[in-house]
Amino acid sequence: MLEAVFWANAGIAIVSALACITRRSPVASALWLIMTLFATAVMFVLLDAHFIAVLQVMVYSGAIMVLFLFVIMLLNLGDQSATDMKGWFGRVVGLALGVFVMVELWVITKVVPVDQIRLPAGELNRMTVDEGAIAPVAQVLYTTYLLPFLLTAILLLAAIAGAVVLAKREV
Amino acid sequence: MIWLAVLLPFLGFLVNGWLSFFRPDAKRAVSVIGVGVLVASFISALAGVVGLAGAVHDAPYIVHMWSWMPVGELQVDLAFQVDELSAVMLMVVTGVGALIHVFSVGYMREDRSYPRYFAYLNLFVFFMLVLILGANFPVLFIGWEGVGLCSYLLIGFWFDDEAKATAGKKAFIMNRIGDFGLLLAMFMIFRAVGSLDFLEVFDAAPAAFVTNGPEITLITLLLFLGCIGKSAQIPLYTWLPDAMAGPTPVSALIHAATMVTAGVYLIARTNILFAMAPVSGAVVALVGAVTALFAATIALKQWDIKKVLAYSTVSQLGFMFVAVGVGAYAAGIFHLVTHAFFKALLFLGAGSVIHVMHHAYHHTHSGEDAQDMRNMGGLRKFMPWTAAVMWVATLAIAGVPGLSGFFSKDQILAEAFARGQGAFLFYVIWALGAVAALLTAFYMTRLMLYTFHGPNRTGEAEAKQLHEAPWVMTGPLVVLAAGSALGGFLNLPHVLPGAGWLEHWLKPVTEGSVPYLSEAHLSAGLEWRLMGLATLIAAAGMIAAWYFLKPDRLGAAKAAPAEAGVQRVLLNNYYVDELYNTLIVRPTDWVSRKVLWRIIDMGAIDGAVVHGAAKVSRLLGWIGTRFQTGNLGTYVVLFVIGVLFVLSAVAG
Amino acid sequence: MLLGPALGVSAILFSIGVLGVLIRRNAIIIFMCVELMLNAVNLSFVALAQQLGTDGQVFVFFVMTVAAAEAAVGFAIIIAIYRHKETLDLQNLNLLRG
Amino acid sequence: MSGFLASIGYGQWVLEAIMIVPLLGALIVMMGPSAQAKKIALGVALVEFVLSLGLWWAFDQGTALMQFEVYHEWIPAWGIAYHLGIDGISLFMVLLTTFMMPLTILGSWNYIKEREGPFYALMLVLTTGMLGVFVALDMFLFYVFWEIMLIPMYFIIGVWGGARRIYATIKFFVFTFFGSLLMLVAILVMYYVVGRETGEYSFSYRHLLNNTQYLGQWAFWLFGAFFLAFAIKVPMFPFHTWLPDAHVEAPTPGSVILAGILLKMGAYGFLRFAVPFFPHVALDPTVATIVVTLAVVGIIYGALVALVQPDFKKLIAYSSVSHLGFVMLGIWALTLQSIQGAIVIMINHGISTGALFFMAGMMYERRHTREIADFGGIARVVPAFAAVLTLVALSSIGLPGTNGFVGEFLVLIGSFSQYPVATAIATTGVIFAAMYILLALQRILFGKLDNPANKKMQDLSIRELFVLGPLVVCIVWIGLYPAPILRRVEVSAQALVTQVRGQLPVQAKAIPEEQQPLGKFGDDK
Repeated sequence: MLEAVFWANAGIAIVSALACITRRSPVASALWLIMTLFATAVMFVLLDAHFIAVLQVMVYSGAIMVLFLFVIMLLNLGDQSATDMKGWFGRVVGLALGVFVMVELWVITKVVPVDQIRLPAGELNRMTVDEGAIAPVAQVLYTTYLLPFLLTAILLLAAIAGAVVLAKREV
Repeated sequence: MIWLAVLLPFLGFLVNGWLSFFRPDAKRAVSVIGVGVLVASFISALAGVVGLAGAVHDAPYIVHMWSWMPVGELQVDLAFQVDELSAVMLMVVTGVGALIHVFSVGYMREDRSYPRYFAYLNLFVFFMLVLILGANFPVLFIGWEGVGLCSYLLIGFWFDDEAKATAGKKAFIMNRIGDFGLLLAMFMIFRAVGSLDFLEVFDAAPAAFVTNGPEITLITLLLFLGCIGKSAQIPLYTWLPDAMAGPTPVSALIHAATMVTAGVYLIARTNILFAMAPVSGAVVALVGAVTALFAATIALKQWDIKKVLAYSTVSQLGFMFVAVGVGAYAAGIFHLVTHAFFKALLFLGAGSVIHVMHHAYHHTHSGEDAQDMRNMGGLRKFMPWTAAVMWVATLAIAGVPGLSGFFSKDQILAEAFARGQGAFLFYVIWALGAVAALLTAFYMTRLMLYTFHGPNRTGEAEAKQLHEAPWVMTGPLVVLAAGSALGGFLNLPHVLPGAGWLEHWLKPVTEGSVPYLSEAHLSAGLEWRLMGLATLIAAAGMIAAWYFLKPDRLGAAKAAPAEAGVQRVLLNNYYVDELYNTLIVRPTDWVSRKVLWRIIDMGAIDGAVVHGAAKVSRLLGWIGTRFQTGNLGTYVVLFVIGVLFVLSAVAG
Repeated sequence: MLLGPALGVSAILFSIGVLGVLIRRNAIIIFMCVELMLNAVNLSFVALAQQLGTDGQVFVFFVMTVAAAEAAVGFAIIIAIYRHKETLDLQNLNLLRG
Repeated sequence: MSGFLASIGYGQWVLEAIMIVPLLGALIVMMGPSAQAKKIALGVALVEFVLSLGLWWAFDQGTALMQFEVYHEWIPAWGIAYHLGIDGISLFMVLLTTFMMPLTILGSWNYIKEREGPFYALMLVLTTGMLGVFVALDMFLFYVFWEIMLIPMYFIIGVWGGARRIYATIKFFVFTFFGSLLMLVAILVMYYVVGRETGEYSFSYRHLLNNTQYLGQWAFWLFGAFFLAFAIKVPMFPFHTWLPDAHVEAPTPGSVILAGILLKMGAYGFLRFAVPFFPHVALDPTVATIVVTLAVVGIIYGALVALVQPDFKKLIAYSSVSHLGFVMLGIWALTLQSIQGAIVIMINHGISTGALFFMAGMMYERRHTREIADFGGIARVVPAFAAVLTLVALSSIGLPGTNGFVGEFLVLIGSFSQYPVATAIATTGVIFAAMYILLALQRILFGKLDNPANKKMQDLSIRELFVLGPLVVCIVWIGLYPAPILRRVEVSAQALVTQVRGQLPVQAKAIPEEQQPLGKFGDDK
């Protein structure tokens, strides 16, 4: 049952992704991307990452993609008529490289030995049940990864400042 | 006391040097100090020598000042050594030096750099004393190069004249070529003996070296190279005639009486080494004899009065080298002493002539050459004292019996002749010397005739200005004339009563070499005959000059026709300077400039390698920029390719 | 046991992202493709986190944060470029040329 | 004197003090008003000199061990320490540096007219860098100082230099950096190899020195890297071409420091590192032949090229190539005399060539030209200048009684027992030296004073006399009484010779049996 849901969403994600990169209109692309993100969020749930799934929907599909659409609208790119797709040579090269990447990644997944698996099946699920969706992540985030966490905060701050400086009209 | 003799000239240098900057007009003070320190130095040296003569000891008297270069095995002290040889030199240097200083007071009176002149002169005497008193090779070398430096400074004393400055430079560089030999000799001696102190080296030499072996021969030849440079022998003699650019008293002091004889002193000092290397001795004698003759021929045709004396000096130094080369060290030193008297006298006499001539020409603003003998003539009427004392010196150098030069030169030739029984070469050397003696008598008589006899060619207006030099200049001449006349009694020949005083005096220094020298003895009859022959030679030379040369017919320099043929070759010193220029100086310059600097330095190293490397890295950089299309798409493609590589590396 | 399939899907999504970056010229779409790739990576993280512990999820958290920051700066740059050049076609943008 | 020094604990803090004082001074100079910069810098340099002067008395000449040691952990995990110390070899390099710095600052008084604050601050930073090179006993620390000192020099030439300063400074930087990077690699290799073999990973000089036998087949390549780094710095023929450019373009103080101190670092590096670390390679017949040949070629070549230089500073630069050739010959002959001579030449060259560059700078300040041909006959207008220039020039060509002679004589006499032919050829250098120096003297000082611009030249000012006076005093002093210097160097030089020769199978003739090692390099702390 779960596997079926997984595969369904996987299919949706892949098809949406393909659509995303092939649509001429940026708005369409953005919408297809949101589709992919949703499907991925479902897969996250299936992989016992409930908190991340929520974040995915809220931050990615919600905030960031809205930002995308916002910018597209702002720059009036919605009704672009001419395609921005590269010529046949570019596409062949891209396809070749893309396939290569996929093959490489595939090979790598085969290389990683399976016996590295440590947690018993359903462990994460049990933790979620015991402690709630956020606690297992928060526990690590605020202890082991406290410094990186703070650094990301600073990074965000810097990004905000940078964005303001860059986008401001009169510099 | 001895250190006082050395220190005083140095103090004189300091004070006069100070005055030259801050009180350039204080000529009286400079004269008093400059001459005073020399006289005081002479007196203290005399006291020291008298003390030495009175003392009953065998070993030389050594004064240690301080440790100079103490490095492990090499222990060099700044130390002075007073023995019989240095005593003789000490007397000559301070005595003749003091007289020349007095003369300089008159000669240089009007020079604007008067204090500087005396500072240099005092410094020279200081270095000369260091040279003759040094107790080891490096200290000797301080003096050796120090006198070269003073020679350089004094030759180029009137440095506004480019030619004079160049002459000084030439002297220094040629001396340095010799110094190179001296340095190498020191290195070899140190390697063999482990010391550079004279006493230790000479004590150890018989054990350390194989007689007539290659090492000792090489050492002595290198030492001799030093002497060649310093004493202006073939092939490094060309600086001495050029050195006449300096003030005339300088020529008298440095380039006749003292510095140029340092080579003879060095060989006499290291006599044991030379005695152990007979081949080197023969080379020394041969070079000396050839130089004596060669320089005498050039002197025949010089018109510049100082050039004649300069070539004469080269020639006489050749005689001295014949003496020390054949192992007659006392005879060499003897000739050194007598030569110091008569050649200093000749130079100073010439100086007083030039002084007066220069005055006369200066008075009439004439641009004529005050040193050219063709502009002189008949000067004995104006300068009787000078003429008289110069005749004494001329007779002495020509070898008229009874005067100093006769005895010393005769002794040298006799010693060379005596060795002829052992090797024919020495007969050749003797013959060369005899011919040189003949030429000496000739060119000296020529100098006197053209200068002091015949009609006056100076010019109408100028002749009125001619007069005898002041007493401060003639006074030293008279003293030197006495020395030239009587100096021969220092070392009379064996056949005369009271003979060989100097030889006896020098015995402690030279006796170490006696076992290595071949026995050379002349019978009394042969010695008398050689003396007679010498007298004949002198007479022949002088009479020939009197007979062939006609001062009455000589014209003034400006009217003189160009020389031709052999005469021109002689006048131009056999074109040796030109030869050196073409063969050595210019090729060196060309190689340095074109090959080393332009081709190797700028072309090969800088151009090819350094800039080549820069160009290669630039090329690589240029290739790199070709990838920088600025197109993000290209970057992404490259980036992905890079990622693929990394991935495949991870995947193994 | 969804690890294998999840990694596979992740690889496919990632490759599609790469492909998109390679074949498109519009800066915004390329940007989206980058987000797609990040997302694919997140999927791997989460899948592995199921087996290896919550650290992977923390990393996803960081990735998202950085992505947000990137989006902020990226859009600022895009807007600045657009103002300057009136286009977002990367073919016509060669400001990076040295 | 030494009692007083001991009572104030001089030996414990002197190295710390002389390292930190210039840095503090640089801070003050940077923050103070620009007009006062040179005065402050001069004061700091004088304080530094006085501080270091105590070393002369406090130094124990009876031991080859490191003295006045300073040891602080720096990066203990990698075996890096802030470890300083002085022995007879580095003593005079330190004193030379602290002696030259006040003179250099005084000498740049009027030459540097713009951006004075940064200039004098850089000079002081440079002081610390140079001192650090001479006293560092940790290879990592040494490398850090070696590079630190490059940076101020780069700016001094590049900012305050002449017309082609950028070219010159880049050439200088790239040349030096090229060599020093190779050296860094070599240091790291030594660190790892020795660490692996002994189990103790440390950059300590002693640790590495005591375990050089583990380097095995690496030694050749490591030596090559060190050799290149130091040979470029010295500079040996044919790595010298950066020197004339750098000298010509550098401002006077830059030239003085470059010639006076920086070049010594290469030679010091050979004495301290390259030769003792790799005695087998350094004295390998083939390697030694090559090095000695290069040294001799450098002597002759530098002199000949100097002979034809139209630019006075270039002439001095090429003469440096010649002089440093003597140093290299002395180092490679590796006898007590030659090593001592090499060190004395290093001191001398700093003094004499420093003085020559000062005087070239003074000529430039007056006439704004360095071309020898633009001068001539100036001895009449500037007699004091002429007198000093003559004396310095004579010292440069090694006239006995001046310092130049002592060094050259010791090097040559020491080398002769090892390499007679090479030494004989090297000795001809004294002839060529006389040629180029006298030619230059003549063309500058003597001859007709026909250039009207020269007629109004000013003679030495009081300030310039204060710059040149100490150098002249040193020239005469070292020329006549070098024994105090030689004695202080002797034990360390002997220890070096013994240590290096001791590792070779065949003992050379020059070292008598009774001269046993006087100091052994102790174990690391």
